[in-house]
Amino acid sequence: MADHILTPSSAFMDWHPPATPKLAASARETLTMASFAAARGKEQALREAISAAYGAVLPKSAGRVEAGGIAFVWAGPDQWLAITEHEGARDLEAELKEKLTGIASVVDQSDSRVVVRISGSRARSVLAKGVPIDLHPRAFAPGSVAITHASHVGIILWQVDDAPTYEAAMFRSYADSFAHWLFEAAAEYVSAQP
Amino acid sequence: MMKGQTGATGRPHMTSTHYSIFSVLREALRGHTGWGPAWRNAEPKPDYDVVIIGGGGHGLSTAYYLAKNYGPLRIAVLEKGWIGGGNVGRNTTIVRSNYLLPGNIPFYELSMKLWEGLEQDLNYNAMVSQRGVLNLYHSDAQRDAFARRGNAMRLHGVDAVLLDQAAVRKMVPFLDFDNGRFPIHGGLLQPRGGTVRHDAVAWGYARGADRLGVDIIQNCEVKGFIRDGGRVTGVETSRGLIGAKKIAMAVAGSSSRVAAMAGLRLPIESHVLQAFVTEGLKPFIDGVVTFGAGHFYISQSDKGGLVFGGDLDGYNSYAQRGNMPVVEDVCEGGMALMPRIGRVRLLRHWGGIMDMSMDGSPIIDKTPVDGLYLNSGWCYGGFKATPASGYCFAHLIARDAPHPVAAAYRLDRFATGHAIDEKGMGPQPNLH
Amino acid sequence: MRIACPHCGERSLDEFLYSGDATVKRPDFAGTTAMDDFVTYTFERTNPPGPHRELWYHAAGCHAWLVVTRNVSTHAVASVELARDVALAAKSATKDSAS
Amino acid sequence: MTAAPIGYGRQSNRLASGGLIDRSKTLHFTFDGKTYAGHPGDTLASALLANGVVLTARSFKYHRPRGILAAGSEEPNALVELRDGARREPNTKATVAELFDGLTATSQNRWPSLAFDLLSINSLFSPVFVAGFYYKTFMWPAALWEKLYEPLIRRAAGLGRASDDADPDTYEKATAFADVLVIGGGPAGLAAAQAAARTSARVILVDENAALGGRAVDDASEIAGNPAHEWVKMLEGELSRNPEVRILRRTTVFGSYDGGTYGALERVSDHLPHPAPGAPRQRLWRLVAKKVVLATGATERPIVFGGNDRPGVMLAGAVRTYVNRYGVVPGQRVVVFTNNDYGATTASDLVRAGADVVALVDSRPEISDHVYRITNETGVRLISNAAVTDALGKRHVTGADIRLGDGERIELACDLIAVSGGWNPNIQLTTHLGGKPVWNDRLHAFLPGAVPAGMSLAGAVAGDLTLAKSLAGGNAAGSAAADESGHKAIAVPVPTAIAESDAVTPLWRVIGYKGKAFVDQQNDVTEKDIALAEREGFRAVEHLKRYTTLGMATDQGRTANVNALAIMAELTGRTIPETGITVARPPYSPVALGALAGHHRGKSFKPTRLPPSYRWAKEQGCVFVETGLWLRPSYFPRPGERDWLETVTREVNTVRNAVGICDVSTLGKVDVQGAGAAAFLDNIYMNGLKTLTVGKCRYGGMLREDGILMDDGTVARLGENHFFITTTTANAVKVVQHMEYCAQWLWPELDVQIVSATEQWAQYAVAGPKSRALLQKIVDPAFDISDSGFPYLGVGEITVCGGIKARLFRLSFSGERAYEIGVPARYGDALIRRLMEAGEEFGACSYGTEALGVMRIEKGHISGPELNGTTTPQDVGLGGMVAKKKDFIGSVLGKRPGLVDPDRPSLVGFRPVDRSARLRSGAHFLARDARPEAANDEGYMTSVAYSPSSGHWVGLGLLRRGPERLGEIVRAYDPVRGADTLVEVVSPVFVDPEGGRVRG
Ligand SMILES: Cc1cc2nc3c(=O)[nH]c(=O)nc-3n(C[C@H](O)[C@H](O)[C@H](O)COP(=O)(O)OP(=O)(O)OC[C@H]3O[C@@H](n4cnc5c(N)ncnc54)[C@H](O)[C@@H]3O)c2cc1C
Ligand SMILES: NC(=O)c1ccc[n+]([C@@H]2O[C@H](COP(=O)([O-])OP(=O)(O)OC[C@H]3O[C@@H](n4cnc5c(N)ncnc54)[C@H](O)[C@@H]3O)[C@@H](O)[C@H]2O)c1
Ligand SMILES: Cc1cc2nc3c(=O)[nH]c(=O)nc-3n(C[C@H](O)[C@H](O)[C@H](O)COP(=O)(O)O)c2cc1C
Ligand SMILES: [Zn+2]
Repeated sequence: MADHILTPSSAFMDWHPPATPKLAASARETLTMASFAAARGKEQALREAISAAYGAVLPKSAGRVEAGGIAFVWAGPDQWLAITEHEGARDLEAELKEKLTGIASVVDQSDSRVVVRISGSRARSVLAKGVPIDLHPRAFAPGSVAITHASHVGIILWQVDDAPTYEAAMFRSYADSFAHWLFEAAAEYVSAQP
Repeated sequence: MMKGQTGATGRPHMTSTHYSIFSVLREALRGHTGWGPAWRNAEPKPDYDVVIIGGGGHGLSTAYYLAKNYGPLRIAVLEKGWIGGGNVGRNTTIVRSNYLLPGNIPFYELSMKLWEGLEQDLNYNAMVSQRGVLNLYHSDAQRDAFARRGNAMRLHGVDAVLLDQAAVRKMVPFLDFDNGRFPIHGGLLQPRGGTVRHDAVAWGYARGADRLGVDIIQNCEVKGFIRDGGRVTGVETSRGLIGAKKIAMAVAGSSSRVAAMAGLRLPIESHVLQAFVTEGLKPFIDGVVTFGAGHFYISQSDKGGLVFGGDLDGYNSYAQRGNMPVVEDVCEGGMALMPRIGRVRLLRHWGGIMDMSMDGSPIIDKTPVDGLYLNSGWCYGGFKATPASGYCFAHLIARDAPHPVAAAYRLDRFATGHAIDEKGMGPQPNLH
Repeated sequence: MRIACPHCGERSLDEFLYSGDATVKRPDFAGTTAMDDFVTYTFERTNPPGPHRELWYHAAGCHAWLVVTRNVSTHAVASVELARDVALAAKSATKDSAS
Repeated sequence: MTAAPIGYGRQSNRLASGGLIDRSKTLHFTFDGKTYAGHPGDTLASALLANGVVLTARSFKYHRPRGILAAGSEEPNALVELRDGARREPNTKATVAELFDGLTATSQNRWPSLAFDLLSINSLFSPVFVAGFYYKTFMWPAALWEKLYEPLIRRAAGLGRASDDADPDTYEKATAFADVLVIGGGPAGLAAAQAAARTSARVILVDENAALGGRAVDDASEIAGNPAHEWVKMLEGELSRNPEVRILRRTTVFGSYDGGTYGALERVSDHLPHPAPGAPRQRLWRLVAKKVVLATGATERPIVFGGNDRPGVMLAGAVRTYVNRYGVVPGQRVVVFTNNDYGATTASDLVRAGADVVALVDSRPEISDHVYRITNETGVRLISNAAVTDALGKRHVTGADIRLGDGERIELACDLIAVSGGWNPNIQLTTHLGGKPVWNDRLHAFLPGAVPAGMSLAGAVAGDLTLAKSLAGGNAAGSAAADESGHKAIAVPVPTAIAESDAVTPLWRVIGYKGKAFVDQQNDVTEKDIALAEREGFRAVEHLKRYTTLGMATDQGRTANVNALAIMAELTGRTIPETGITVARPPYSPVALGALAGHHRGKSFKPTRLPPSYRWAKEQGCVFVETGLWLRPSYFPRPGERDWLETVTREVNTVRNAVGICDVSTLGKVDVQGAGAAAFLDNIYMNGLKTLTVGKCRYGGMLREDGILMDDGTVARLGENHFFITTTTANAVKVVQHMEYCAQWLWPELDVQIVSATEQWAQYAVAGPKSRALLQKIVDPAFDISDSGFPYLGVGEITVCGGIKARLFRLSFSGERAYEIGVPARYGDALIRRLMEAGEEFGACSYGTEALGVMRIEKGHISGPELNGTTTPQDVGLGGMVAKKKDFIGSVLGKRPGLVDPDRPSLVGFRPVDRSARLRSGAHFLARDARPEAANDEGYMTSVAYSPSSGHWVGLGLLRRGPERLGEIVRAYDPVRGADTLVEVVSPVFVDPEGGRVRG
């Protein structure tokens, strides 16, 4: 059976990210994600369960918190994404299902979305070319989340740090088109592409 | 009826009432001082046989055909602003009869025929220009849907030609055939389709109706109906009460508002549609091209401006203007279809209020209120209908029975399940 | 036009889809006048020129359905509520009045 | 460069010093093939004037010689084709085109040359070509309109030529947010930006020009005791050091939109020969601001007189701009013609620049001290209570005819007539949202009425025409805007300015002129055209506009409209406010379509969604097809296959006889959970789902509320409260939206959670008699997929290939034993490779949407063409599925008479009577002997395929009372493709009607 092991593949057909201090992009394709949505009337119970299990306070609205190696990202009304780095090592869906039985529905989303990380002094200018929301530090900061779109591609966007570093999660089939837009938007700030 | 008229300024009408190159030449010799008003600026009389509300294309053509085909009648057209200021004066001027459903085709084909004889009929050159309407298709499924439409047209005796890619390339070589996101496989062409100079339609019908004695009363807003039992007997207007035996509504985007004055709720939402014109260019687009996959259509006016449009803005509106998302969406469609227009500049964009019906098709019918007639639901396609709409509405008003080609445009068709839904979008007006 | 989604904050028009009149209520399918009621509910609209309560969907955002009160002659947005809250309130109101 | 052409390098009208150009650098450019020189800081117009070029264009209708009237974006005359080849830009205003080295410009709308234009013959016919003449002529004979008249009209249409090639440059769009947006970088805007920026507010300052300063620099005014440009520089320094300030130069705010959104166009690279690598040509900005200070200034208006369109007639303010900003004197002998106190300033600037000001002709009988003082100081001859009636000359001005107060006429030789009729505030951005301008009797101009929410006004646009008031007004507006946006204002001192006078006495047109007097110069609308319109009843301003085309040219009548309506007011005896003003619309200045499209052209018009097997399929030489945004494998040609039909036939045969694999990941997938999930689905599906057992799937259909089919798909029950549904590819997004609507609005009390899972799963159909054998090699041994363990319509959560979690469904669209296997999408590529490898021994092939379509047609399954938004379940043979007792969406209206009419066309199958004939969908059905006319139309063919299983073409279609007519022969009539085929009405199921193969 071992020779039949399936290996994951990238969602990008054409990936030549900028990598300068002004602007760098990378794809994070080894994440594990699960969405969970509170059952009707169980929002408080869900909060308590997450807090008990992970020490995380679920953001009430568009926000992101990290605890115990898991990022909890608001993903819509009464709905969150749990995201962790540990590819394969952790089955978040199973873990959450067990911890949230009866209070939330859990769905594996590890492969639904691909995350692109964008950082550098020009990250904001580049994102402004696609994302129609205010990313000024007074309006959007580490921990902020926005469900929005970039250049006709739906994304969940959050800020990681003040570099600034952002991450955009998009449905997998759109990844290539997103990258194409990103590279074109970045061209102004990046010298000749590799 | 034409004798002894005087213009609003009191000047007598002089000789130049018939339009022709000869009258123009004669006038040229005397500094064009002999032209009289194209239509009288009439004052309201106390009552009429028929009062038509709305001095748009449909109201004016209704008046014209009523007077012409069913006269003598005392007819007034009441317009709240200046005639032609509504959708007839702000549309993208496409005329065609390339419809799909049997409820629609004969009606729009009658309209085409009336367009074809309009200049002679009205003695007014509305520049009916039949340079063809081409609908592009981008997949086999779309080709077959267009074939179904083309065949339906042919069964009704309407011209329709299905073109393959090579034929389209020959007609409009500058479309993006090779790098397009949605490949152009071909198109359905109606050679007799085309454009008509919008304002001239309103003015031509106004002049024609005026010459048949119709009173065209501008700056006269209808603000209510006078009722006698279940019947309407007149209208309250900004210029006083006006009595009428029959009252006909042709107020397009204002249909719900005016109907509400008679206590009616209609199967209509008012939506904004934008239109666009570029700076004048030497002509390079001959006919009309529509790009379904890109929600974009375009033609070039006889002045040289590219006239184009796309989707509705999508929300209810009475504001006659739209917003940026659709402006961008439409121009994206334009660039995707014709990358050579990148440096051509948008000159102006505006909006009109569409009387979007629940199935995207019009209503020409009596209302539940006695004496009140309704002409509405034209959505973004009523300009091409202007002649037939007036023709059939006049028939309905005069005969109290629908004209055969407009018999499907019943108000009760939603209750009976006989919607005429060309696009198959269902009762969501902004999707039609 | 900008609409302040109660969840997401103020966003541009292009993230939302308009979806019709929010004042009509889906009738009871078992009522004796069900057919007439459904015809009215589905097809007839007041379509007023001033303030209008209408449904919008935050399609490119959080997927919430919203009840937006907006002046359709000026496009000025007066209020934005979550459709779910409005619907639940209406249901409990009818329940209260029934009991 | 060898022989220097005439004009080269000789900037005869350039002043030795002054202006804000960089004389240390020389730029070369060509106009109509001749080379000239200019300097950085020049516009094409200023450089042409520096070189003594006054004839720049021909007019639209009469082909009259035209020069340069203005110095900004209001220019009606000096339109050129800028650049060439793919970058050709027609109708470019020379007054806004910045000079760069190598610029090429060509005059337009003339033949054979600008100086000698044969079409100026039109001018001879001008008595005929009056407003509206088209409508009165070209009617007879009717046949000639299409063949002769209209082609002639179209030949004369337009001005410049669009490029023949695709635009080679890129464009982009961006969004920016501000507390305070200041529109206009003149003294008022700069003062506003400074005051706002001194608070903590985020400020965006936008100006159309390359350089800030507005009229203060044009007029070489003094601010705070220094030349205005020094103050501007100081302020620019202060603003650019502030990190919360963004200055957008070369950026025009072109439109006001709802909700504090403004559209702006930044001309990033238009001042360069071509964009720098990676840089766009232009950038479209969506500016979103809490508060806006509008400081767009005012546009000078001309006075209408005879020959007022002759090259050498120029707006007085423009003359000052050329002198003060560009160091160019546009004429040597100048007559200044004015009705206001600003004319004198022009005279004095010209005198200072060394020009000979022949006379200051002031129409006012009473002359102010200000004017007296200046004429005394400069010695300029003042002729008051007089008017220029005609500009003399042919291709340029050679003199002015002047009528004095006593009626006497004098003629003065001159080469430039500088005219000022007062100022029209640039109010356009206040009216885009419906604000109505209000007439001001002191300034004789329209001022903004109601302004968009959040907007305030400063400077000339507010009617504060003088510099001192502009600075003070800007300062106050900037502070207030910052304050109202939540940033505490700090007092900023207002700089001083010398007192000016803005007195004006209206004069719209002179009487008694001899030549043609133009009101709208670009569209060749004369004063007489307005009189004609009045005579013919086109008296409403909007009628006037449309009848004469006044104000409809590329300048939108910015120097024409107010004069025109004033003239109409005079003619009709009404006041100007009674007469009204035409509606202004965006854009304020024309915007390139490329910029409005941005990135979204070519392949980037819309995103392309790639399915999980994309990379692999591409390697196989697959042909793809656009399905909505998806690119789906259509078929997989193999070497030696002659055409798609051969390929598809092979794929179908392989599935029917062995096994085939197809990527069906694009189908919408929705995870539905919650205690109310079953009840919820029961509300939205037409068939009952409550009875579906866990571990099973069921086919289901959804209706719209009007009883028409909306979508179909499968519903799998994974747990008591857990469902997994599929939708068609086309409707995936719509169905989720619909379900959210039902969950949030119609049935908010139900406990149901809806999550789209479309992209989580790479899902492959594995179909054919060998499908189980193939899967057996993939599915981990712990799972029983035998027919008893995993029967038809079963669903299970399993693992494959050694532990990869997967979902297996036993579903069939093809009519064969078939499965759908889903794995997490990142394994999709690997799984298809593994499936193909494992299938080799069975002769497996991959198949695409074409073969999929063939097999579903052979099985009579409906798809897009039948689900076309107008069919009921009964129409397509699903009537039996519709629940009778429960409420569900569409249950009531589906019973309307029109929808249950037995006469409706309903689904049946068709086969050609001549088995070798080809069928085509879109053909209409006619009874065998019926004539092809609408009355005999009985339905249409929805889907066809060559059926390898049947050995001939088969079709599905909707035929009136179809199911009652099996065996009948009808015509499939397809005139648009020249076909007319006899077909037999048959059952829509062509293959395995008993369904034995599906169950295995
Ligand atoms: C941007 C745009 C593009 C379009 N493109 C096309 C196209 O290419 N082809 C096509 O066929 N159709 C097109 N249409 C649709 C077409 O213009 C309309 O369907 C058609 O003009 C409507 O009929 P009308 O001319 O009578 O309407 P209008 O011209 O709107 O006439 C209605 C009149 O009623 C008046 N009125 C309203 N209320 C009152 C009252 N209370 N009292 C008195 N008067 C009142 C209004 O002032 C108005 O003048 C387009 C529409 C728009 C807005
Ligand atoms: N005394 C008088 O009679 C009189 C008359 C007219 C003007 N003026 C002078 O006019 C000036 C008034 O100052 P101000 O600041 O109000 O006007 P301004 O004309 O100096 O500045 C307006 C600026 O706004 C820019 N602009 C206009 N529309 C724009 C748009 N849509 N997008 C981007 N930029 C745009 C222009 O390019 C210009 O730079 C003073 O210098 C005053 O002396 C005086
Ligand atoms: C077919 C057509 C062509 C037009 N061409 C021009 C044009 O060349 N120049 C122009 O300024 N406006 C043009 N317009 C737009 C009108 O100026 C005007 O914006 C439109 O009729 C709507 O009226 P409103 O803007 O006054 O509301 C055109 C409109 C139509 C319908
Ligand atoms: Zn939201």
